Amino acid sequence: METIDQAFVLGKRAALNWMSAFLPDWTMVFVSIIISATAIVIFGPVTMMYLTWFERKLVGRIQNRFGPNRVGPWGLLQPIADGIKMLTKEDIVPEHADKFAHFLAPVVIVIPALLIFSVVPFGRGMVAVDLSIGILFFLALSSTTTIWIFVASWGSRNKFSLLGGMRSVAQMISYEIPMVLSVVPVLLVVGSFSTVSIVEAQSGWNWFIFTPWGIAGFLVFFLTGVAEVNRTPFDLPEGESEIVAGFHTEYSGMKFALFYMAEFMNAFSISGIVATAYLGGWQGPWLPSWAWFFIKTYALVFVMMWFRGTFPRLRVDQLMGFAWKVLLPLTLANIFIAALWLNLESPKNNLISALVLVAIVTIIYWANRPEVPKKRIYRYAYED
Amino acid sequence: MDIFGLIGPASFYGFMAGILVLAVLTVTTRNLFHSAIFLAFTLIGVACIYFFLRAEFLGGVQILLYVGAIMTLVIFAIMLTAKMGDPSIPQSNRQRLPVFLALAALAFLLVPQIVKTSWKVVESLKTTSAVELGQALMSEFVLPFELISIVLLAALIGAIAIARSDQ
Amino acid sequence: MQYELKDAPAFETQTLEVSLGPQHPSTHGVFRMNVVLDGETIVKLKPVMGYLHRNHEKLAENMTWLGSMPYTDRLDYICSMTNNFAYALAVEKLANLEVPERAQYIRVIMAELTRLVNHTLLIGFLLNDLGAFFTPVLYAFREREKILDLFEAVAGSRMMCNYLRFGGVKVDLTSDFIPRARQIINKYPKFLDEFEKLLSENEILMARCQNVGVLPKELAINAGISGPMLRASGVPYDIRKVDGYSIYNRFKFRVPIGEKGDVYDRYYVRILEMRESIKILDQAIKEIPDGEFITKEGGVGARAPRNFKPPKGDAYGRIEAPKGELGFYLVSDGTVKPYRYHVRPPSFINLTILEDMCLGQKVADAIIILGSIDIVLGEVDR
Amino acid sequence: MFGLGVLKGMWVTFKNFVLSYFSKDHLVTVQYPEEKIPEKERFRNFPFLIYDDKPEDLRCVSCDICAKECPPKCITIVRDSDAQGKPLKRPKVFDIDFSICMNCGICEEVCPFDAIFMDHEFEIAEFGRFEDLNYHKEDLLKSNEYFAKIRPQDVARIDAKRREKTKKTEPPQTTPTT
Repeated sequence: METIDQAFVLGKRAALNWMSAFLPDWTMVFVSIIISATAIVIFGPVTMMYLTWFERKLVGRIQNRFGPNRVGPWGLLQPIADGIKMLTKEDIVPEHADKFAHFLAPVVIVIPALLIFSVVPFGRGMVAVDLSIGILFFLALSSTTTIWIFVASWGSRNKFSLLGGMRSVAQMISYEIPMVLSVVPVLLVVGSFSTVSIVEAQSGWNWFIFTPWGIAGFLVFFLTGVAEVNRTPFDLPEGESEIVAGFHTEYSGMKFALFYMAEFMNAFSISGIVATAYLGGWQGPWLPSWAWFFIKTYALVFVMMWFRGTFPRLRVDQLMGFAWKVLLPLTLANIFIAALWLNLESPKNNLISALVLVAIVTIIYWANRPEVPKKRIYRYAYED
Repeated sequence: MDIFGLIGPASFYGFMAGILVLAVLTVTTRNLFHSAIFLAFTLIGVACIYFFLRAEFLGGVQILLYVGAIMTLVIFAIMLTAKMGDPSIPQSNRQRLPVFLALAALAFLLVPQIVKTSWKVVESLKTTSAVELGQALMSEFVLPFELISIVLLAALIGAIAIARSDQ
Repeated sequence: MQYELKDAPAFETQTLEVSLGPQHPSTHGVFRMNVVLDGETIVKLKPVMGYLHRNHEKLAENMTWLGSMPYTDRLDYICSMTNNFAYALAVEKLANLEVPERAQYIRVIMAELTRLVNHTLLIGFLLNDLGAFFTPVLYAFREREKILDLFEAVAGSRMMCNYLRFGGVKVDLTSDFIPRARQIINKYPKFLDEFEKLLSENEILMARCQNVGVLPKELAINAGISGPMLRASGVPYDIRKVDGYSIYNRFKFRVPIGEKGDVYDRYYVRILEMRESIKILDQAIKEIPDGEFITKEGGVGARAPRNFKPPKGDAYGRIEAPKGELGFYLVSDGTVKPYRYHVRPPSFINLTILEDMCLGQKVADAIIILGSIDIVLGEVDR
Repeated sequence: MFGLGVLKGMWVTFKNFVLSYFSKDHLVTVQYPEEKIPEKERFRNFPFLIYDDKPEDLRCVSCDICAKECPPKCITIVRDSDAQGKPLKRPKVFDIDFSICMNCGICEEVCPFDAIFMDHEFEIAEFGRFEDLNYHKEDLLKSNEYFAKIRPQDVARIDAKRREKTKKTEPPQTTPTT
């Protein structure tokens, strides 16, 4: 059990031991870093490739079709075929585009997406860097994506791209605030930014989602996460029915693939971080720790894709309104609820904070009443 | 083998040089938009220096605020600028000479000081944790902290007031 | 419905001109809207039509009366049966043809099945315009396929049916048509329930559609709007009830009426209309008699189109097509070819009101307003 | 209750997702080259010419009615003649341009000799747009047995009609080679 749990850690150690036989001692630190980095650099794109396959299969099944099933068994080689197609495609740069910006954006946008993986705890002892500011690092890196999306949209010199870019900036800035605030309760309770300590604080079945503030925080964090990676129902920056493809209208071939890769890797890492912060990360009985992490993360990824197969998208003003009028007050109140929960004794704190939460949700709902859509009843002419 | 002693400073100076180059590019590029991109890279480079010096919290905040938020505002401001890509706009103006003289004077004052100072190198870097920062803000520096909050609140209200004024 | 740029002396902003289309994912074909935007708000909108003009009317004037029947399929290619119906009705008026009882029933069944096809598909595409990633469309396609299979079994083609003839229909129903149709109709309400559960009560859809693209009653009447769009604005006008053409006055059905005339009303009125269509189909399938499927004269017209010469005169035949009032105005000079052939396409006339509905709304709204009008470019441009 | 509609929608898609593994109604894709939907008898695609016994004995007498009635005018017929220049009742050229044909089936309807019918064949993609899709007489010929195979109901009706006709006028007029 222990060996399965620590399979990857032990594997790395074994590789290091083997290499230390013929490499000088001082290189071992670098070898260790390189092994971790290589693992992430390989893991990221492979995850992305199979997430595209997974999404297409899943949405296909939701829509009563098969999804990709021609290349390889169950279409498993489809991502590779797509990759070959993307690589061999002509790279088109619009004549009046800002060539420097047009080239830079897709290249740089992948970097933060890859770097985020370095603080995700994939299992017990399976984190590339245990940064003391883990969660902050993640928030900071995901916030940089905005600029590159905007650079891409401005560099393309296309009106649809520009509209998409403006939407994206407005949306990401708005959703960053509730996103940051929604993790604050976790930090408050754990007393550390480190992703590893957050997971360790949720040992046993003490996952944060089982507390009143945890439910609210989880929902807000997940929804803002979905908004941060521009997925349905918050996919306005690339809303294909309105502004063609938004900021990547003018991208083709490998550059487009890089955007796609960044989006999917972000979707995965956000799910991973949400699982870490609220669902207990790799904590869980019976199964090895990394299996638990992947189960939780893929469950959240599944929900994201399920959203995509179900929902229409919101309009710009409704999207902003949702962030500022619903999520922001809720997260602010949630910090207070978490503090209340922390400072009261154990049995009674759950009840009291739950009551406060319900009261606050009711108040927010009541305050937003005019914007809540209502069902209608229809009349008929010519009664039969 | 004292390779660590070498790699550390080497990469540090490499970073520094890179930041300087990007900073120079920021002020010399004719295209305002490109200059904003270089500024973003410069700020990221500064954050890397923070990480290098174990000020991780500061580094994270630097990226979150400067790169994530302020750069976006800068880019928005650039969007409102007319003719931003026009290369015929001169990058320098008539006051070159006075500025150069003033800078020379400043350098004349600063360089001896820089040379005179004995730069104490602390071998073991002290990591400032976020907890300590928070405690400092809530005890020792509580007054400036609260003052800043009030200023920000005022700015927020002011922004809303300006945005609503045309209704 | 005027939208003015507000004077904001502190900032100087420019409007943005965007050409939505002719290559755009949600203009439902080659349609183009030249939009002037202030931020994301529409200040001006100019529809540009004619990319799919195929000379339909002039072609028909150089062809036998029967020869344009397959071309009417291609007007509104989603509902070819009703196009056939309107044209056949106009010619029958012109030539004073009686249609046998069984043929009338077949026509009504086909027209109402077409209405189901059209509304199902429209709602699917409307939701696609709203950003639901193809799921509603594919559910709609799943059900539509079953009806198209029926059409194929009876008329020989799924979409370009070319099934009606002057004085009847081309061939009789297949023997298994009635049971199969009954099966589909019995299952249809269940599908509609599922469809509604999927999206009608969805808060996102309601927030997106309610109070968007409001078409006031008076404007709708003045602009000559017809069909579900007019009824969504609150005008109880249905040609099936007003004219009672064919045998529609024998059936019991209601006409759903909207209140506000926004996108949500247009969406919901169509769902309710489908439920009424199912009622008509139920009755028609129960009552369909045996007998001739085409008149003797009409048969001559079909077997030898060059002998079919309606007497001099003119006639206007109109029906309640799924998209609105579809009319054919025909003038005959007593020869084998029509002297004048004019189509009143519902999509085209409903589209003229687009700008009035879109001003002051967001880009995303313009797309769903266009979607809710229900246009088919084959009919708009002809 | 706000939010319930969203959850209901998600339930519907989830149900469809799960049912797609168990129920044929919820997995409607037909895997085209391997599977095909059953052919319907009345399905019409492009026309073909019918012969009774030998490919030379066309039913077509080259009366030109179909060419005249064809709405997009995709049929070209040239009448054959014997050595003396006397016109024969069979076509020398019978071309149908499939790139123009719109599958309306009017030729089949108007033909007084039951010589042209709509085929079920639809996999006729070609590389050339004009010459490859312009089908000549030889390409269009198909036997009555083939017709009987694809449209069993119609063939019974038409054969009966033709038998009656031949009984009435004892020399078989539609076979000009005799």
